[in-house]
Amino acid sequence: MARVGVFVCFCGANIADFVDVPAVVEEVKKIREVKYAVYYKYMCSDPGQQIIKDAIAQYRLTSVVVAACSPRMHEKTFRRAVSEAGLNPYLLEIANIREHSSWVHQKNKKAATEKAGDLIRMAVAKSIANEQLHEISVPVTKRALVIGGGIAGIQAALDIADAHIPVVLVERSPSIGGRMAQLDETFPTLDCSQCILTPKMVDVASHPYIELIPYSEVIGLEGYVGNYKAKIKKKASYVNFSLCTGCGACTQKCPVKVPNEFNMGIDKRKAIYTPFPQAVPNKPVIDAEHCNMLLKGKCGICSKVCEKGAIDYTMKDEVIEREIGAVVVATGYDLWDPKPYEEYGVGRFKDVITSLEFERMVSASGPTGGLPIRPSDGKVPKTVVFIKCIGSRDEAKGIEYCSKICCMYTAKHAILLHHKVHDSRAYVFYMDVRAAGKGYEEFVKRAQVETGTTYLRGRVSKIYKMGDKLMVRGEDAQLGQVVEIEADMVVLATAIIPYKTNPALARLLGISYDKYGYLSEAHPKLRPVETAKAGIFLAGCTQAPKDIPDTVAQASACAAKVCGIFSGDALKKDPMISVVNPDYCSGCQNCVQVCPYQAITTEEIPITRGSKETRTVAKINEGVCQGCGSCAAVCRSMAISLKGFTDSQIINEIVSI
Amino acid sequence: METQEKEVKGSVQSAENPGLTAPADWQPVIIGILCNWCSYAGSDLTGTSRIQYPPNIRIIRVPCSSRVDPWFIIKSLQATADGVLISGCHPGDCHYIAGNYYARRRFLVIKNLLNFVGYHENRVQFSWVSAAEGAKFAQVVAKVTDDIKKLGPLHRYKKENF
Amino acid sequence: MIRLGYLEKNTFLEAVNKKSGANVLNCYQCGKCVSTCPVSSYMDYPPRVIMQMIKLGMKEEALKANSMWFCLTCSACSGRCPREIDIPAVMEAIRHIAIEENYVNKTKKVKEIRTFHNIFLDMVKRYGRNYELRMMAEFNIRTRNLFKDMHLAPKALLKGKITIGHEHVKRGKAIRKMYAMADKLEKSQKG
Amino acid sequence: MTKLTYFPGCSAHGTSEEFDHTLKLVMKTLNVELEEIPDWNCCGATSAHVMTENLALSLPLRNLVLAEKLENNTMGIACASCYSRMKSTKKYMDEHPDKAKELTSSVIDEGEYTGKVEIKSMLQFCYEEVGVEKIKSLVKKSLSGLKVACYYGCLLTRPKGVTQFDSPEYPMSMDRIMEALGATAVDFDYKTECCGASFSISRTEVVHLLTGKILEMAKEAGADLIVVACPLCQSNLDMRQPDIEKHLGKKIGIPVMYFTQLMALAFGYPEKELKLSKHIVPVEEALSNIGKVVETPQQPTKTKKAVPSAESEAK
Ligand SMILES: Cc1cc2nc3c(=O)[nH]c(=O)nc-3n(C[C@H](O)[C@H](O)[C@H](O)COP(=O)(O)OP(=O)(O)OC[C@H]3O[C@@H](n4cnc5c(N)ncnc54)[C@H](O)[C@@H]3O)c2cc1C
Ligand SMILES: Cc1cc2nc3c(=O)[nH]c(=O)nc-3n(C[C@H](O)[C@H](O)[C@H](O)COP(=O)(O)OP(=O)(O)OC[C@H]3O[C@@H](n4cnc5c(N)ncnc54)[C@H](O)[C@@H]3O)c2cc1C
Ligand code: SF4
Ligand code: SF4
Ligand code: SF4
Ligand code: SF4
Ligand code: SF4
Ligand code: SF4
Ligand code: SF4
Ligand code: SF4
Repeated sequence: MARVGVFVCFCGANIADFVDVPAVVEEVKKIREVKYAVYYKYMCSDPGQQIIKDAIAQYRLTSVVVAACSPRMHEKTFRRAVSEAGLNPYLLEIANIREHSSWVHQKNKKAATEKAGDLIRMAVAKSIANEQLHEISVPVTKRALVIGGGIAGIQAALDIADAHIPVVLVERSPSIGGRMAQLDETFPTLDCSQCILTPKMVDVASHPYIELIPYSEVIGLEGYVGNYKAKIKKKASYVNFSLCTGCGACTQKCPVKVPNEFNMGIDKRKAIYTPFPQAVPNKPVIDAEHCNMLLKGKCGICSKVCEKGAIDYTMKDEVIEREIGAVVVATGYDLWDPKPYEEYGVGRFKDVITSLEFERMVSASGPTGGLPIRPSDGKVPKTVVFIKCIGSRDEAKGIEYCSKICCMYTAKHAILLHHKVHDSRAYVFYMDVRAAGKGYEEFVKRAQVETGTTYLRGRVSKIYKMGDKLMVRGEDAQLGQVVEIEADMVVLATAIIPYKTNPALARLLGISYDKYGYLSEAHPKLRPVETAKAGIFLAGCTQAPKDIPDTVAQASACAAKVCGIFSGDALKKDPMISVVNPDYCSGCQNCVQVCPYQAITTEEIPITRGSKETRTVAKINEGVCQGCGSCAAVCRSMAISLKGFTDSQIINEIVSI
Repeated sequence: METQEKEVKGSVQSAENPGLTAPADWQPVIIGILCNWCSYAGSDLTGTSRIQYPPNIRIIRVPCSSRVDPWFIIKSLQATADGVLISGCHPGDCHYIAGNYYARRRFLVIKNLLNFVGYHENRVQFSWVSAAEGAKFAQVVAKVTDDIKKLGPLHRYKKENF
Repeated sequence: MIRLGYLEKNTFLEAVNKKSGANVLNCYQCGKCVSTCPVSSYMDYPPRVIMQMIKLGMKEEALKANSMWFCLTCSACSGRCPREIDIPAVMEAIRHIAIEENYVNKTKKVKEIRTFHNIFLDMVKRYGRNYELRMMAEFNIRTRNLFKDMHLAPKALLKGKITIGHEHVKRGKAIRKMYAMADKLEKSQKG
Repeated sequence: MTKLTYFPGCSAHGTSEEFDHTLKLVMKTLNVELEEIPDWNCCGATSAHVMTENLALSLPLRNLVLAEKLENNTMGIACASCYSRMKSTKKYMDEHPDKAKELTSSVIDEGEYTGKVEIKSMLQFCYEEVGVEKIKSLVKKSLSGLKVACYYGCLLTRPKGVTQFDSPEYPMSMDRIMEALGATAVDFDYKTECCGASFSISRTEVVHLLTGKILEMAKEAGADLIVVACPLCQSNLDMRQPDIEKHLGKKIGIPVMYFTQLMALAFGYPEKELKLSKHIVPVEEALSNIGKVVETPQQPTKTKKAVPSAESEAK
């Protein structure tokens, strides 16, 4: 038989003025299981807590009810007190007679008193069904996996590794660096992208706590927070990296030329190539789709010229596994293909290019030596029209959202054009100038004032050719007139989109993604770097378009979260989670479907003890369950109980009124 | 609830069951099942803001509105309650991602069930109250209490069981 | 200056949306339609501005404009509108509302456009088909500009571009009945 | 022999007799029999939809109903304007069967509408049903040496949701057919700009402006002649050209032919069958280019020489 102690608080006058506390205590004493009931002026004070502790010992209480303020206020305090007296802290219940009674029924002491009595009765009834619970401790593997080696992945990896936690960095392409490696100078400060990025890339390669696995992809992830196992496919590079010195003899001699994706196809690379001079690792790979040897079995030149014998045409893809405790996804972004803008002659007019192509041209290390050049005739353009929101904010041809960074990089491009071609003239067609960031509006102003770039409000409707000029027609909505600009070159600020591979990656990681393919955060404001799955975090443009400062901030936030998980040897978890009683489970899997955290899987158990035949039952992973109780509510077999909020606890409360 | 001998001055007629009446000073019992993160916190705020509301509601805390098993509602009506209020986070704000959507969907089914057994659908109500909506919580309680008062005492099908 | 204030219900917007099947509120004033439209320079207000007027409930101003009479229904603008607004349908809607509610623009140019359309429809009513030379002549008579385009006629006639006689629909009665019935239907729909 | 329901439109027997005639020649070679809709009426193009709703739908609908009485599944339409009216009416009726019922029962007295007949423009028919390969195989006299600018106008490909044919911005079907005949189709950015056809009579100044620009651009593109697939386009570009020249104060002199005229020529019909005398701007000179060698415009070599290559840098 339960032995309950009830401790009713005055809260000075806060409760006592509006609830007849002594009367309540007398009333409560009538409950069969209540072996002791008392009131005190300030229950949370040290003497108040002492009263509880003493009573537990004296009356051999099996559970405790404190009738005071909201559990959100002092539940922790009283749990501590109870456990100091040797009672399991989860045998405590709180009756909220302040926020829910004395403060809200101040004009009706009788009703408030009666209600307080009911609330205590309910808490007593619940406490009788309380069970001893123990904090769950989940062991963790202190190693993080970072997927994607753009600036987001690089920053997250370095921050985590600097905390002396091992990191596995998996990058799909032959080198880390991502899009930032393709950029020239960067807004809003115009520092050179390569100059600030390259040292970080080198740090990654040389960091004792980072294992860099380039040219690879994650193909599987099992487990839960603290205890994941990742499968990683290393694509065959046909170059033995441990032998290769990166001398580059092979890339020079290879006869096969392929459009160079790093330079947006402006120039060519070889079939064996390092994507760019500062690549990390600085070792070549063979592009199997274009190598003559691999395609037709003829050539083998690279192997002949390689003094180290590093070339291995027989190399195969390889799958490796790593045990890890947390994941940072940083797979970045792709650029929207502007082909649907037929009215701009995309694809037909060589001198209508995209912003990233322009970026590569003005980049000092780029294919044109840092000068913008008309692809059609190699001439340096004098009049350049920049058109913003290409594919962005265009439901008809592209996507609805704003790509966030193109206003800024277009201002940058106008400035860079001016720097590279002094007598040039830039026009920018815009609908809005979105420059919300530190120093951003000032930067746009610099483009408008210092470089004399003309901003025209309107969307361009057509580009056509007159001789070797491009005629750009649009409305200047401020003038209310149609204008036509005779341009040498047109630069389209194409939308940022997630990689097409993102949804497949999300499914394999068990996280969600939005209708565009961006990976979804757990809460847009308060949990922006977490996913709904514990232990998986998001950094950079894989979550939404953003610039470098935001990307880096998010990456560092991910690192802090990862370090938080790894701060102890085990993860401590609230024990108020759900458990399945397999005896009752019918295997309907209703629970599996409603669990927002995918905490429920199924397992096969013998039909009866020792039997060979099996049946399917639900199984809740205590490392993953967050204790929402959705599953308990849908289980028709009543096989699931949510500890701390079991059916019998709640029903007890209901029927005790 | 205390059962006291009351002097019968007038009477309240049940809207569902016109044959049934109750004493004029009859007070309904309402059970409120609130999610911990939004509505319970909101009801706390009502308290800290000292906003007054009718004293008929008895609050039960659950982690999420999705924890609310339809059985709890039926049990409440069978036992003592004349009405039930379930309140959770606003759509999109659920602490557990989407629990309140499940709850909402389940709630629609319960309404149909209530109609089927002949209870007025206002006996069981659902609301969204955030942690910041102390005043709204008071309004919701006042409205629910008012609605239930209009409906009169609940005719319990299985009263003999209790 | 235009004074704006509390607008309880923008019935004009609602009527245009309903008639056109478009949602004018979608327009974000990018102006792509304006520079696309081959005749925007002839319009009192180009399409973008018409959209804004509808949004603001400026019924009279919009209905009295010549814009919708100049719209050629070429669909170039709607093919490019980033918010997928069927602009010619909006133009058609306000044209019909202007006719119904007697707001039609009174300038000579619009009158001539309407005269042409009326002649065209009359011609079809009479013969079931249209006939350019006759249409041209009639237009010139009705607009009191007898010699407009007449310099083209001899050459065109000579080259056989235009013929003197023309064909009729055999069951002309059927066509005339159609006109009457369509007209009746139009009226019943309004009433 | 394939059969095709044919809607010639009001111009076929007037301004565009040469279109009608050569179309029939071409169809003969392609082994297609044209079956004209009996007692068809004007589709109301350019005017009906401007003024009235129900009439605008009823005029084309009567033709659709009559067309269903023939056994063919497809109807070919010569004029772009008629094509647009008929096809958009069909789309509307297919989406609003109630309206179709209302009109066929109360306004038009020709029977039910079921929507079973497909509508294609004659250009679309040649491109989609016949195909470029077949056309190529039938060429007897190559048109090589002839540079043409294909002008589609607005209504053959727009709005996309109605026509479901080719690109609304830069269509290539006619260009491909011309190439199959051996001609060179030049890049022409004004392919789908509106010529203002519906203002041909009432607002001639608009037509002068719009058409003038189209003619200039075709000239600019280096074309010997403009090819069209619509009688309204043809008469606007051809008949009004002298006026436009006066208006612009310069000579353009670019002839305007139907694609069917050129197909007929390439299929081996003698020039007199093309009814060239009907053209206001003479075509003979342009046609005399057939057989001459065309210099293809120099493809400017890539940026190579101008810039240091990335390879040298990669070292
Ligand atoms: C033209 C242009 C100019 C810009 N200029 C500026 C500027 O001046 N200033 C500024 O602040 N920002 C600028 N930006 C924005 C900047 O590029 C981004 O903010 C930044 O690069 C985002 O970094 P990221 O790491 O999120 O993505 P990314 O750089 O795209 O890196 C993602 C990495 O993940 C890899 N990856 C993708 N999928 C997988 C997978 N499934 N498995 C393994 N690896 C994968 C990719 O190969 C890539 O290396 C510009 C952008 C553009 C387009
Ligand atoms: C009208 C308005 C509406 C908004 N709406 C939204 C919205 O809908 N969504 C959204 O995402 N954001 C919104 N925001 C922005 C949002 O308020 C901020 O992003 C957010 O509050 C910033 O939080 P913070 O902690 O940086 O700053 P603060 O909230 O300002 O907190 C700073 C704290 O530091 C204390 N403090 C200051 N100096 C000292 C000192 N020297 N020593 C000790 N303490 C100090 C201050 O007292 C204060 O408590 C809105 C802002 C405004 C003005
Ligand atoms: S326990 Fe709560 S109610 Fe009691 S004195 Fe402390 S704060 Fe006040
Ligand atoms: S030649 Fe050999 S060592 Fe040199 S870069 Fe190529 S593979 Fe490496
Ligand atoms: S074997 Fe392949 S990669 Fe090597 S040189 Fe030949 S083509 Fe190039
Ligand atoms: S950031 Fe600027 S350019 Fe880019 S989509 Fe948004 S508004 Fe358009
Ligand atoms: S809902 Fe209940 S019965 Fe069904 S699988 Fe889950 S635990 Fe088993
Ligand atoms: S309590 Fe919630 S999180 Fe835990 S298993 Fe059940 S549904 Fe999933
Ligand atoms: S193109 Fe569309 S969105 Fe832009 S101004 Fe015109 S109607 Fe509005
Ligand atoms: S449909 Fe009308 S408004 Fe649109 S571009 Fe053509 S003429 Fe202009």
